[in-house]
Amino acid sequence: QTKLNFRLDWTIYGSHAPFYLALESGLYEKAGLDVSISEGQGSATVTKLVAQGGDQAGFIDFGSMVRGVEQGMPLIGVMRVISGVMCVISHEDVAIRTPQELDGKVVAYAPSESTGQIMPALLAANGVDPAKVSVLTPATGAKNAVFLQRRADAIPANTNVQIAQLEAQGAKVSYFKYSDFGVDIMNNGIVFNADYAKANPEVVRGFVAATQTAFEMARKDPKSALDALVKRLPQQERNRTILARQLELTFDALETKATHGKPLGHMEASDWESMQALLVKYTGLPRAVPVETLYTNEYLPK
Amino acid sequence: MRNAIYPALTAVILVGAWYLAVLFFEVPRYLLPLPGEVVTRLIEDRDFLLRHGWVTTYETLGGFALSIVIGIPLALLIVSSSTIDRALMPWIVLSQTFPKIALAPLIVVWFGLGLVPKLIVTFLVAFFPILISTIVGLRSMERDMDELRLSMRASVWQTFWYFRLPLALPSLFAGLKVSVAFAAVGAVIAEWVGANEGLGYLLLTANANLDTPLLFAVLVLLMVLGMVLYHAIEMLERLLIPWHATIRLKTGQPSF
Amino acid sequence: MRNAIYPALTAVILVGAWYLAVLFFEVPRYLLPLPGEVVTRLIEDRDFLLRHGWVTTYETLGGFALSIVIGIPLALLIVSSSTIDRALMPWIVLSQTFPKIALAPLIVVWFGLGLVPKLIVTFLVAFFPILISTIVGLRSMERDMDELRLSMRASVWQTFWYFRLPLALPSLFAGLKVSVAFAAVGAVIAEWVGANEGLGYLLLTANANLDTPLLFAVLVLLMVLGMVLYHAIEMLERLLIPWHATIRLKTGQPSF
Amino acid sequence: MTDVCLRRPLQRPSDAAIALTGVGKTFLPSGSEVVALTDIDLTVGDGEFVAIVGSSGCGKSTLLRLIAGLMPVSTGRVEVKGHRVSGPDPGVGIVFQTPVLLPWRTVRRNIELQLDVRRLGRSQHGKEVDRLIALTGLAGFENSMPYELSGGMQQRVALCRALIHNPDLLLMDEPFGALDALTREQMNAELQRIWMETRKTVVFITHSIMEAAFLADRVVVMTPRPGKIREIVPIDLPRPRTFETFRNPVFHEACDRIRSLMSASGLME
Amino acid sequence: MTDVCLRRPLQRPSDAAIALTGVGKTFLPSGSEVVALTDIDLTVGDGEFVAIVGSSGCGKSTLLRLIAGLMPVSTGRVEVKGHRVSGPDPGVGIVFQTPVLLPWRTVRRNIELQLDVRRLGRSQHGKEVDRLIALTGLAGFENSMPYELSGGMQQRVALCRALIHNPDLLLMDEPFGALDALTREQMNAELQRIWMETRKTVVFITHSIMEAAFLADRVVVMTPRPGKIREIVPIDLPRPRTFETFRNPVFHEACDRIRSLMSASGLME
Ligand SMILES: Nc1ncnc2c1ncn2[C@@H]1O[C@H](COP(=O)(O)OP(=O)(O)OP(=O)(O)O)[C@@H](O)[C@H]1O
Ligand SMILES: Nc1ncnc2c1ncn2[C@@H]1O[C@H](COP(=O)(O)OP(=O)(O)OP(=O)(O)O)[C@@H](O)[C@H]1O
Ligand SMILES: [Mg+2]
Ligand SMILES: [Mg+2]
Repeated sequence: QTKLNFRLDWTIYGSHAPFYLALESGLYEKAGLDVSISEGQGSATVTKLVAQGGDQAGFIDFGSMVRGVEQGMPLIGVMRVISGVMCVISHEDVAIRTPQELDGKVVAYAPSESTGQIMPALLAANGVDPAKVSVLTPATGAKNAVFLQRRADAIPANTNVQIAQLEAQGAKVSYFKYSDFGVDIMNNGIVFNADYAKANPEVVRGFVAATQTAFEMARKDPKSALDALVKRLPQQERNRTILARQLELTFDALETKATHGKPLGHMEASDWESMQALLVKYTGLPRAVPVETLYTNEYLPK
Repeated sequence: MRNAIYPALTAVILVGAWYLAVLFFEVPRYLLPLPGEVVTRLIEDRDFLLRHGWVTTYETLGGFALSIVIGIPLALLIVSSSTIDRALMPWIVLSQTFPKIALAPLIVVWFGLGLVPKLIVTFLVAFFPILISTIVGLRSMERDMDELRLSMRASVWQTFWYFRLPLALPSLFAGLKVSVAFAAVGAVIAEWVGANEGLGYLLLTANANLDTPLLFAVLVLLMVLGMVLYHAIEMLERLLIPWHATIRLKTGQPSF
Repeated sequence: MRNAIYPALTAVILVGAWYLAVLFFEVPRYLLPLPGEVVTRLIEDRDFLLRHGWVTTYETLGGFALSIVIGIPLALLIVSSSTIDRALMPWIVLSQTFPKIALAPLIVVWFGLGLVPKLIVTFLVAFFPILISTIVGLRSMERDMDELRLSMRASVWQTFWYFRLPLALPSLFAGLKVSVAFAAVGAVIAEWVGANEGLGYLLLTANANLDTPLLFAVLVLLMVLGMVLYHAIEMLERLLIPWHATIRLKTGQPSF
Repeated sequence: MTDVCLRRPLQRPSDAAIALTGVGKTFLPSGSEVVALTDIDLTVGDGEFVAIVGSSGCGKSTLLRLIAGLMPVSTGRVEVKGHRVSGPDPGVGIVFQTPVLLPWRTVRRNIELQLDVRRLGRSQHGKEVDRLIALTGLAGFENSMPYELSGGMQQRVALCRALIHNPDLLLMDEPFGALDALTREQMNAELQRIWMETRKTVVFITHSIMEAAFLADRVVVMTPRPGKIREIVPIDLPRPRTFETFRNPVFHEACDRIRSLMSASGLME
Repeated sequence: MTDVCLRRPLQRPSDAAIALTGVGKTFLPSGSEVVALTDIDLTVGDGEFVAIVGSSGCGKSTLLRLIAGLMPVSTGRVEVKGHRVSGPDPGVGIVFQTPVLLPWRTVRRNIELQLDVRRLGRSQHGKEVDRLIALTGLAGFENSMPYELSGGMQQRVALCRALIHNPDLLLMDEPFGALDALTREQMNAELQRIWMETRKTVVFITHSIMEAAFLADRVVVMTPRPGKIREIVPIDLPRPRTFETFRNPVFHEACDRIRSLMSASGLME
């Protein structure tokens, strides 16, 4: 058994359930891996942890990974998982269904949220003057409250996280995805420490394959995935409905247009290029790096 | 016992006001749950909360102990030599003027995710009040007493132990009180740097899930932790310096 | 001028150690950039940094001023009546025992995102050391002096102004020093609650963007801000209480 | 000057500046209780000069504190100017046994403290401050800080502070204890002069039997713990008393009487 | 007891317990400088009892501090037991002008402080502590805190503290200033007895000319600011001195001499 520390991007949300399924159903074990899953404090921190090698792998926002690689961190994306979850959420009774309708509205997001940082790209792609959209910048935790209080008309968010949370608070929400309006980018995937991956290709292969299987199993039987998560983290029992909804929305967001029909995990150079272009243009990434240094499909099952 | 009345009353008023606020101002539950919900949560999840609470408690105590063990000798060193004072103080002040959480990645990378970084961060948050108060306390020796200890040829250590420390106690305790109240916050911040357990970790989870009852349950535990520690220090103070005016006046001589 | 030597030396050593650490331990740049990179960033982005720095500066000063203006009278109130003491202190201690950022949603919803919540949060972080130190200082009046002021029939206000306040100054200044060092941190935390300008805001962005040089540039600014404020308080102390042993001993009478 | 010796019959306490009836004071410190004073009956006439002598620890300072209204009695009743004492009288000036100067004020500002607190214009009394400073030999040290003064100088500052507001009741606890013999004599003479000019009521604690006999109309001799009044010795000497007084046999008789009363009550318990 | 009067010629300073040559002390406070002492030449023989008198503020306490090694001289040289002073001598016991008790220690523990700091076993000296407490009339107050004591009682505690380690050099700054006449006389007798038994060198500051003449081998009379030695008056009286001594014309001559020297130098500057 090879020990492997795998760190999630954030504290538990529904999209994490398949990893626990892989753990509980013995998929990782079968691949010769002794995986321990830990929660994280945001992709920015997790990239550094994986780069340092304390954790060999992480479930990381690819945008953060790109910044890391650009800074010289030894990281490599080996499996695309969640894509195109970026969305704009509004209240159903005053629904905002297109970027154009954001004109003159108030949105709220924390300065550190990539979803918010990319929003100008969405607006630009749809001919909206970003200056016409006012922005509130509460702390991450306060964003939902500001929205529920209707201090903000809309919030940029991720479909697989916030929608379920807001619904749990009794809100009726409406949303549209960035990907339906020309901004189609990858979100989270499996990132390995590049040096580790090079030295232990079998580990990476085994982990990726098991994870891929787990996501397939979870899609067929979401309940088993949730059971596995709750078994590991009993206190999550109380959040089960939210987790279930988050997981459900996760399965709608497992591919980009370029990877349509390809197996889960497969990545296309064009996705990386367009993503870097956005990051350079809108979020202060100093330069794009060669895509080969960012990802490889070689660890995916053939 | 009589001493418990006021804090108890405070708690009652606090909960009452909270209750009324939620009802009258129609504060939505996701902002401020009803006290009852928080209490229910505290009871239902008690094992789980206590387990995490215990983690934070020992981090707090550890960091606080470290603050004392390092803070007081450091104060002595600074008081004993103006060169050390001028060489060290800027560094120390420096260490206080930025949010520890900003160095989280460095701390995690250098010290891992175990107990050590928690103790370091808690220490960094909690030691400064002790240091500064102890310095003022140690320096508050008037000429009379300084001449007395000189005439007795007291060594540096004796000067500290027999003269400066007892003199410094009132001020030192002020520092301890501030410090102990901050130590719990320090532990929470330390957990934000990276942890899988503890009340700080729970706060993050609660926050991420919009789980306000849990958030408030954790806050209640933090308050209880802070209050207990604070009052423990206050009792120790009463025990150690009954001779000091601070305490004498409080316990009250008869006067008009 | 001579007083500037040590801080300057400190800075040189700090930067030197930093430089060597990066080179010898091969600390990756994304964890700890070279001093040069940070300086370059400070120079290149000076307008932008100063603009944000200025925001944090006035939030810090505002919150600190509020801490003084509320903290000292509050201490007086607490000292003057043991009922008020016992009724208020638990609340105040309570307010210190949890991280303010945990209440971000409440704060944002109730106070919005303007200057008010920043002042409140900074105040909450900074006032406690002032309060506790002032209380100890105000209480440190010995019987002799108490009888003197009684014999003169000094009013409450006169007792405060002519007796207790000057007596409390050394302790009060200890509180001010701790408080001012925390005030900048308080302002940063306040900005984390919600802001689109200020050094705290920049820290968040720098962190999210993995922009380590910017992160350190901001930390440098925060340190400078903290140091300047701290030393301003220290100078004021020297000015106001040259009579106190704390200062007399520091400036040094000749002795063997 | 004429003889202004002021002894009069003092049957009605209400006539008196100070009247103590059955006064007792017990302290309850950490250990066992200390009975500092019992059964004190004493009346001090308006404008009278009363000295108190007694062995160290017999309760003199405590008695003064009770009269000053600085602490409540345990039993009995203290009246000042006909009113039951419940705090310091506005017209009182006290010299404490220790100087109690404010370390953050200069000599001059320490004296002016009395004016500041009593809202008596500092400028109007400027001359008076100067006069007292000169009188007590502190000229040249107006701007010194207390820690720069000798013990005796500090005591003199405290004396000035007790006099500056011209109180009609003066309570003095060994005010000249730290002064050398000659300065002390000069101060005695000054105090007598001030008293004769302004007719203050004075209660004066001293360890010097000669000083007591020289200054007072009556000398109260106290017994050691528990402090009681052993006897009150009237000093029947004309005023102003001068160094001629020291040759007066009446003076020596009084001194001997006081001395023997004190010896009789035992040196210390 | 026999006459143990110890006056001897003291030509060679190295013979002396204390030798001051050309000592001066100038303070530089905030304002103008204060010349506290100038041109002090004084030799105190081993086992000699020297008293210092002088008007308040003339520099007596400063002189004592210089001998004690508590502050450096501005000019000149102070030697104690043949060594240039650069700090307090181990065999010194000092009674300061103020009691300086530690407020957090009981009477007994305050006396024991001297033992604690000097690492002299507290238990071995237990009897001695008891003896001193009884001697100074503090019995029953062993466990009182300093603020529960009267002024004179505090001074007595300070006296015990200065004696408990049996120093061979005793520096006393008005040790009996706060005591009543009779306690004071008793203390004087005690001090003489201790001195005769143990042959300590004593420098004794007092405001009482009679006390100085009663106790000392020689009385140093100082002039007011700037403090100088005006004259050293030898007291040629047999030991032990008793209350018979007060009737001795030599005693009165000496007192008169001291008194006239002090008057001559002006009451105060
Ligand atoms: N605050 C107090 N608490 C307890 N006991 C006290 C207190 N103040 C005084 N005493 C006791 O009361 C007695 C009388 O004290 P007081 O100060 O009145 O004496 P005194 O006559 O002024 O003596 P001295 O001449 O030495 O100043 C003493 O035994 C003292 O211990
Ligand atoms: N620390 C100091 N700073 C400045 N001046 C001082 C200091 N100590 C003493 N002096 C000055 O030195 C002079 C002598 O003081 P000292 O205390 O020696 O007098 P003294 O003879 O003991 O008087 P007393 O009998 O009143 O105690 C005084 O004028 C005093 O103002
Ligand atoms: Mg007294
Ligand atoms: Mg003196």
